[in-house]
Amino acid sequence: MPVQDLSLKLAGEAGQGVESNGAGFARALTRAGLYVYTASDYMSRIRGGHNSYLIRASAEKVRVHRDHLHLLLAFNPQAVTTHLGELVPEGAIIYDEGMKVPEAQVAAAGVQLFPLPLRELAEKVGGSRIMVNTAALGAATAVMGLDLSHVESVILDNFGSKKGAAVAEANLKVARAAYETAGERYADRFPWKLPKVANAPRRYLLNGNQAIAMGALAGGCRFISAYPMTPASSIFEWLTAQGPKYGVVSKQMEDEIAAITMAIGASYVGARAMTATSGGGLSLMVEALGLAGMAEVPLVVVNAMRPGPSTGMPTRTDQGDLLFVTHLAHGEFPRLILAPGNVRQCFEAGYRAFNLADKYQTPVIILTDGFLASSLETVDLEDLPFDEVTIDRGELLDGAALDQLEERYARFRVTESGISPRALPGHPKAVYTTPSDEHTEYGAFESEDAANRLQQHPKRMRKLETARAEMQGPTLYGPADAEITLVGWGSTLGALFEAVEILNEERPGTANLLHFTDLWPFPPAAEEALARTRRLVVVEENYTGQFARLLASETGRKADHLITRFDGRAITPDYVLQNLKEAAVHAGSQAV
Amino acid sequence: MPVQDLSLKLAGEAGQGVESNGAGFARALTRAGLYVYTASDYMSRIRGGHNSYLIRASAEKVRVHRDHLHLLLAFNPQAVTTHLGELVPEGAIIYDEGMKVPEAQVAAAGVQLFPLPLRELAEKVGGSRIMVNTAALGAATAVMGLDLSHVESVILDNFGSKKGAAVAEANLKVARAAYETAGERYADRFPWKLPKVANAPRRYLLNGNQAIAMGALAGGCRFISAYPMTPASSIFEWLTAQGPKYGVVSKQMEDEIAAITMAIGASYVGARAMTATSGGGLSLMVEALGLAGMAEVPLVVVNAMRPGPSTGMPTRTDQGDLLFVTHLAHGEFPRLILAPGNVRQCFEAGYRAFNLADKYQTPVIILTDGFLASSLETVDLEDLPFDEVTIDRGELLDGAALDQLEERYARFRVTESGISPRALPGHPKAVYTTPSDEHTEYGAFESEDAANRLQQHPKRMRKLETARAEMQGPTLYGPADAEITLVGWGSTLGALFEAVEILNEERPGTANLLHFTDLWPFPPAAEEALARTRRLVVVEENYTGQFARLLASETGRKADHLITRFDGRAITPDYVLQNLKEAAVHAGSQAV
Amino acid sequence: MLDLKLYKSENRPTWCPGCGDFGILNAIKQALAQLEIWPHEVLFVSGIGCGSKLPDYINANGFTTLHGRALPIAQGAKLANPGLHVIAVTGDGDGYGIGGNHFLHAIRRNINITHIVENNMVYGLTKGQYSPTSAKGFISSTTPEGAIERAVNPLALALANGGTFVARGFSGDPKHLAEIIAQAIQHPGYALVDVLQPCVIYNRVNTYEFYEQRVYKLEETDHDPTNPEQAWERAHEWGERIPIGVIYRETGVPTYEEQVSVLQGGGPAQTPPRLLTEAEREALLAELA
Amino acid sequence: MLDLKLYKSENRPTWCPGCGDFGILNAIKQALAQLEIWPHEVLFVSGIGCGSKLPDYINANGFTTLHGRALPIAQGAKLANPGLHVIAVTGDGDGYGIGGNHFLHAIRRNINITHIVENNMVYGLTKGQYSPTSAKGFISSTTPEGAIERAVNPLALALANGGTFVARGFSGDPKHLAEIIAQAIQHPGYALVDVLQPCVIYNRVNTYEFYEQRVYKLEETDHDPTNPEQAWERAHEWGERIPIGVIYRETGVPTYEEQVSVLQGGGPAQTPPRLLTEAEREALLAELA
Ligand SMILES: Cc1ncc(C[n+]2csc(CCOP(=O)(O)OP(=O)(O)O)c2C)c(N)n1
Ligand SMILES: Cc1ncc(C[n+]2csc(CCOP(=O)(O)OP(=O)(O)O)c2C)c(N)n1
Ligand code: SF4
Ligand code: SF4
Ligand SMILES: [Mg+2]
Ligand SMILES: [Mg+2]
Repeated sequence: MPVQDLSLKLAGEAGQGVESNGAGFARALTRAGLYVYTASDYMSRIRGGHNSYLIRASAEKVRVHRDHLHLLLAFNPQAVTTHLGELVPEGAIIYDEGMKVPEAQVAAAGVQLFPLPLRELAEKVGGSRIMVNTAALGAATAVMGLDLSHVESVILDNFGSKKGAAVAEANLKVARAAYETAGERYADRFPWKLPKVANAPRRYLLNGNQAIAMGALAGGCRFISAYPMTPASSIFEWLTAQGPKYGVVSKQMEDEIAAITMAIGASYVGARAMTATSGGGLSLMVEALGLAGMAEVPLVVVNAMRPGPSTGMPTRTDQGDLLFVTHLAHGEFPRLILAPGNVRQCFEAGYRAFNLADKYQTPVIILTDGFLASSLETVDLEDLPFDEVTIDRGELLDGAALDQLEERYARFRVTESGISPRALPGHPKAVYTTPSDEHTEYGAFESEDAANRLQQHPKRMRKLETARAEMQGPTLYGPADAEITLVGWGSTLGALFEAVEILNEERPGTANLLHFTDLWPFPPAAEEALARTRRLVVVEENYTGQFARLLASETGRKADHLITRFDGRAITPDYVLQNLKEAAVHAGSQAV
Repeated sequence: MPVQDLSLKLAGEAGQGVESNGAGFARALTRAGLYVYTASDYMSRIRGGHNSYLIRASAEKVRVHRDHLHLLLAFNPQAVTTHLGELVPEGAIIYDEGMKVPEAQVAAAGVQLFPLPLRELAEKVGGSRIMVNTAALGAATAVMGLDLSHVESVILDNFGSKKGAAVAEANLKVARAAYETAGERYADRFPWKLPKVANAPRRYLLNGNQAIAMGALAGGCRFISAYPMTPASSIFEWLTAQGPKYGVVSKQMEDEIAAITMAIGASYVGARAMTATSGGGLSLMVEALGLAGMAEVPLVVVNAMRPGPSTGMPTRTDQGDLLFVTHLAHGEFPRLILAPGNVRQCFEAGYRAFNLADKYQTPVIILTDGFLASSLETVDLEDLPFDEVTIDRGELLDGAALDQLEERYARFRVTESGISPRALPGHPKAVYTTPSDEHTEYGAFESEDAANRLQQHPKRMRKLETARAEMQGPTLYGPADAEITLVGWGSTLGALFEAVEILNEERPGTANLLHFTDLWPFPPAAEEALARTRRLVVVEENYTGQFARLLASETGRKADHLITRFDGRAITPDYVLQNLKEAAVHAGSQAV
Repeated sequence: MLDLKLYKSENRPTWCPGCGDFGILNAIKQALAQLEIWPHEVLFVSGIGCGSKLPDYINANGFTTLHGRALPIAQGAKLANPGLHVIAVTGDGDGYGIGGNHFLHAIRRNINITHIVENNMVYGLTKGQYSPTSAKGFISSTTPEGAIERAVNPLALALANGGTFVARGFSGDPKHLAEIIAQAIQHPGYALVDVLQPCVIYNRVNTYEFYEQRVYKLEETDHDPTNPEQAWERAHEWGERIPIGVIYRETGVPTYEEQVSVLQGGGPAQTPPRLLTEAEREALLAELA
Repeated sequence: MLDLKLYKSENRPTWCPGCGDFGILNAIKQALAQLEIWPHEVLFVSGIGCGSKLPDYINANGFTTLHGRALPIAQGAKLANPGLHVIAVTGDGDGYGIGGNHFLHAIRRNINITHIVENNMVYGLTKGQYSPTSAKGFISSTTPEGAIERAVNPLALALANGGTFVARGFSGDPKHLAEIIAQAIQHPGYALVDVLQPCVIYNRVNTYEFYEQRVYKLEETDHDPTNPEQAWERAHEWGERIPIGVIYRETGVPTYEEQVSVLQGGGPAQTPPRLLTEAEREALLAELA
């Protein structure tokens, strides 16, 4: 009985390798020619605490995880009790036969138990208890009907060079032993099998943060100064690791204020510079963002959202920073906001942000979140479109242009577009100063003169209008004319896309999706797109419906219905469908 | 020829005592039974640079200054060229006869020159050139037809004790000599006279910052930690000066982050604590405001706005922080925002903020601005309503209540109002912790559990709905039914009030004013008030029309017309009238 | 001596097995019991980090605040209610990295609080980035080529900035640490206790063994903690031998609060706010007439 | 020696007549001329304050940033373009108050920038509040009972934190100051020049007379700036006699940038950004397959 997709979950204590093994397995599945999507769920602690890692795999493109599981690899008893409810009937639990499980409860749920001598295999065959994970993955491979070779190749990659051939060899043995035992005992009893895909092209497995970082690198980013903060750190750490190879200067600073201002300094003299942070870190960067706005310094800032306020839920996900980011810092200045929805859009945002920052000489903020930051997605080569990457530095005057300058260089020349041709410090013909006070075209302090202010402030603000013209989206997915239009932004793309698919499968023409990635300046195409919609259901991960409010203030269009989630978990297709059904009943869903 | 009101301006270099003499003269006029309103205009430097000080006086209540002058006291030639255009025909300039003035130009403007031997009088009679100011004020007193006694009393107050009787005596002599000379030479030629007011009650002269500080003190504020920043410093300095008398702890900290977090610490253990800042300082306080929101710590923060972005125009005024303040900090939490419009409302905001902060256990932000912060207004006793001050600590459990506690104390008990009864640390029955992470009712870390989050986050957010019911305003001034309704908030109250008066004088029923002081949660009465309006003209001091946008997102009502000002100067009645007339022509006025 | 059980929290620590923070928690409980400070008489103010979770694991008043901001909050609490014992607990990243400025100024301000720094020389909670106290050359995810900066020397900084109580403990010797913490709590003024705390996951350099082989107790030497030159010298001893104990102590320096006139009768949180009297109102109004 | 007129700005200083900032401006111009650094070869990064207006008054690249944030911006500019001379100019409030944390960490990071602190021991631009370097007892609008904290000793702090060049100048002796600034610019690494600068309006204590009676030049003594103990001692001399000159200098310490592999061929701002090569793309993709 083949299925379109199969979801399994690894679950156990932090420190048991749930995440690293899950990620390795996801890679094996990708190498097997399958598309996967993962969702990890871990606590803000280093050891102990319950972690889980979900992998959904299919021969077709997978955009998000679902709420149900077919297979659970339980590394401790808590894993069973916590996740039993997620298993579909006939789903199965793989676990060490020495572990106690509530058999009656499991049976009542129609779920099968697949006990195996995982620990024994790990110890006897592999020589180390740590390899229990490997054993479980070998067993899972067998019951899902997959070839072991892909798991083996990942084991070789992971241990082959790093920890020596001996460890790799032992793991391979354990995997095979478990694969065989599980295959014999349970393969027939597990109703779902993953297809064997022949001749699949090479595909890639990465999360949103890696994609942003890679896009940034491709777009010429060569400077990152940051301060660690979950879930943004991995952008910084990825660029740091690649740094030596590509000439990226990477600097951990004493705090977020130093991180962003150091990036401003680097950008001021001409490097493509960025920082990445989350929540409290962004709050600390507010003043500096205003400086970049006033000083017209290009700057890319990634904000990976997590549930607030304050420290909140550090390892969870949320979309609660939208209106903060739209309005942050005292006074007014142009900023651009991009909220990519999947790996491809993250990659694009990575390099687009630098082009936009240079072009408009102002901060560009990429809004991602804990879910998008850490979920692995299998993508095709075309979803990492290196060929489309451009480097556009906007109106940057190079040495030759400056050599020919005839009049005195005016750094803040008043132009119709609001963009003033920029020279980098270092050329004898363009010696200038930039004050954070209001200033003249030449950069002299002028915090007094009303007439000058009436020139410079609108000049800066006009950049926002100029930029508006190139803001993309929203993108319509699904039938042009549908009964309801789901409206979303950022990382909910996959969930809403699939929810629409399911709805239209049930009854064609039910729903479509209007998804926003470019949020500020608000894309001009929004009004027209909205005009063609009927019932508008805004879906987002915050309490107050921030996007719905932004939509109202920018277009005058109020949402007919609002579906929110703010418990730190990502919205899934199932959550949307259930909320649409329960409509007025469920707390997360308000008629507005 | 008596007039309703008379405006004069002192102008000269920074360091010439323009501001202190202006303030002293305003006090003399107040003692003479007149109402005054002042507007000062100074540069962000300590000495040098052009400063001016406008005083408008009348026997009737004065709410704002106007754009025209009757009398100019020019302390240097620049004063004449800068301000000549502001003088009405027949207006006059008092200046030292040794100073060069562009006579032809002055004559062309129909303005009179009143040269006087000010410097000679100061040096010969007073013995010091510094007393030129005193001489000028003596002269002004004479031409305006005022009694010298009030000026004399202010001189005595200012110098009597401080610098010794000798100085006071000399100043008195100079004032009288100038008074007499000017009276003889020019009194007849100056067409306007201030009325002599008999038996006026005692009135008070103060600016918005003093009023906020006094209101706070009256409301029980006993802790302020701050970091200097124009135009907020005077709140901190006033409370510091009063501190020893009233038991106020006042602490300048190393930066704004330390300032606000110290206030949070003080409030956490039970003091009524506040901080005051502006622009960049507020930007630095963002993270801590989120902490207060999450930890449910009452906190009062004054933000005195000045033009941004960034350092901007430090000594000017602006209303550009509205949407920033409404949405600041990552994540979502309840905050309350008050924007007083005059001295009385500042006083009220000062103590109301503390009651609201205690009641809702969350931050309350008072939005004022450079103009309101520093403009002196003459008020009657009833405008400093000490009798109306209450101290309401909300659901604060005192020692007796805690002694009787039967169950375990739950600091973050889930209630319908969202308000959890609060105990201060120190009682044996209420030992608890407060994490900035999401937490349980008892304050234990709980940044993982979805069910707990679905209790605590809505609990906090419900406080906003509870508070909404007691948000005041908007207040309607003028005829109930008018062709156009001006909509404003905060410090533009006086200007809009007078603009409406003038419009209705010209043609009754033309205009009324809807003024907001309570901005967030958005007052529930707004919708009804708006329903009764016809053409809506929003007037505010920023570029993007922030209040208009807030209005649209909160009520769905879009402004028909927007009048903005963002050159750092306060909106005056004249500015409003002119913009209404020029409507589509003028840059600061956009049809929306 | 109070019963240690008094301080038992119902929350189980989520620290990794073997983490040095356990020893610090125990030492703190020990010190409180020894000084007979009841749970309601003390307020712990922590930042964010592994170690900053401590208030959750002790039965006492606690406020886990923001990364780097424990000190100003602790100082505010102390000035508002000098009747409370206020103990700030921070990590090394927290206290010397992002919180460095507050550290600097708290020292010279000398408000009577205790500052315990869980110095594991790494960022634990965020999974192993280097910290301001990481040794030069320390390899981490953000310093793949090794840390370049000279490590912060917290003791020297405290001395350079006029600190009046400067001490170092080791989480592997909780009894000795408790003794130091007790002295710090009793010291009138800002008291720094820098605690060497192994992070068994992310710091493979500064391990238990590393310290056990090196630490020695100052009390067992002829070190004179009232002598600034000796203190300066000991503060710089780091290598074969690492001193623990009280490095420096200056007595007779008034605390900040002792020098503020309005705090002489207690702090503002100790009396409920009140309305102004008629006379007070009139005095205020008179200034404005 | 270049012509001093090169550095003449078209903007007239708005400092009060007599302000010590004039002397500092002159000394800086002098040092640049002497070292033959052209206006386009140097970048001044300042904070906010009276003294931080300096970049407006000199013809050179300048960036007046945020109160307290000049140092990280200067460091970022230097790492991105090590070819520029980068000079950070801050006030005492700016550099040691709100900017204290960046000061701390810039010292130990040792990036090759010069930091000139216009230390007037008061907040000038905001009209006379006390500053971190104000003497204990200093009366101001925010310390009507006198400052309570021990004043920050910037020299001692720099020494305690591993500073490699620590100096003090006096704005009343611009020639001597120029000499120190020139040495600071030439020093490879972070160089601190704390400048005693009278504020003639708000600081009635630390006046020209105050300093003129007290300062003496270290070069005219047998002070050995390479000796850390002597430096520590001189850093604490404040009273009848106040030393100016180079307090401490450590040579042979590599700068931060010298220890970063990717900076060996210059900084990222010195070459235009480029697209990745085919091989680079393939290497990245291979890691993800
Ligand atoms: C403003 C802010 N920036 C960053 C973080 C993320 N963060 C949490 S703990 C931590 C560092 C922890 O290191 P340390 O203070 O040494 O404590 P440890 O975990 O080692 O005990 C960081 C960077 C945060 N919570 N807030
Ligand atoms: C974030 C922030 N806080 C406060 C201010 C206000 N402010 C401007 S300059 C200054 C202090 C100036 O003192 P200092 O740095 O010593 O420079 P000086 O004026 O004495 O040269 C302050 C507090 C500001 N601009 N930004
Ligand atoms: S990561 Fe390190 S500091 Fe954090 S709990 Fe584990 S051992 Fe302790
Ligand atoms: S206030 Fe002081 S520091 Fe500022 S310009 Fe005047 S004298 Fe100089
Ligand atoms: Mg640490
Ligand atoms: Mg200063």
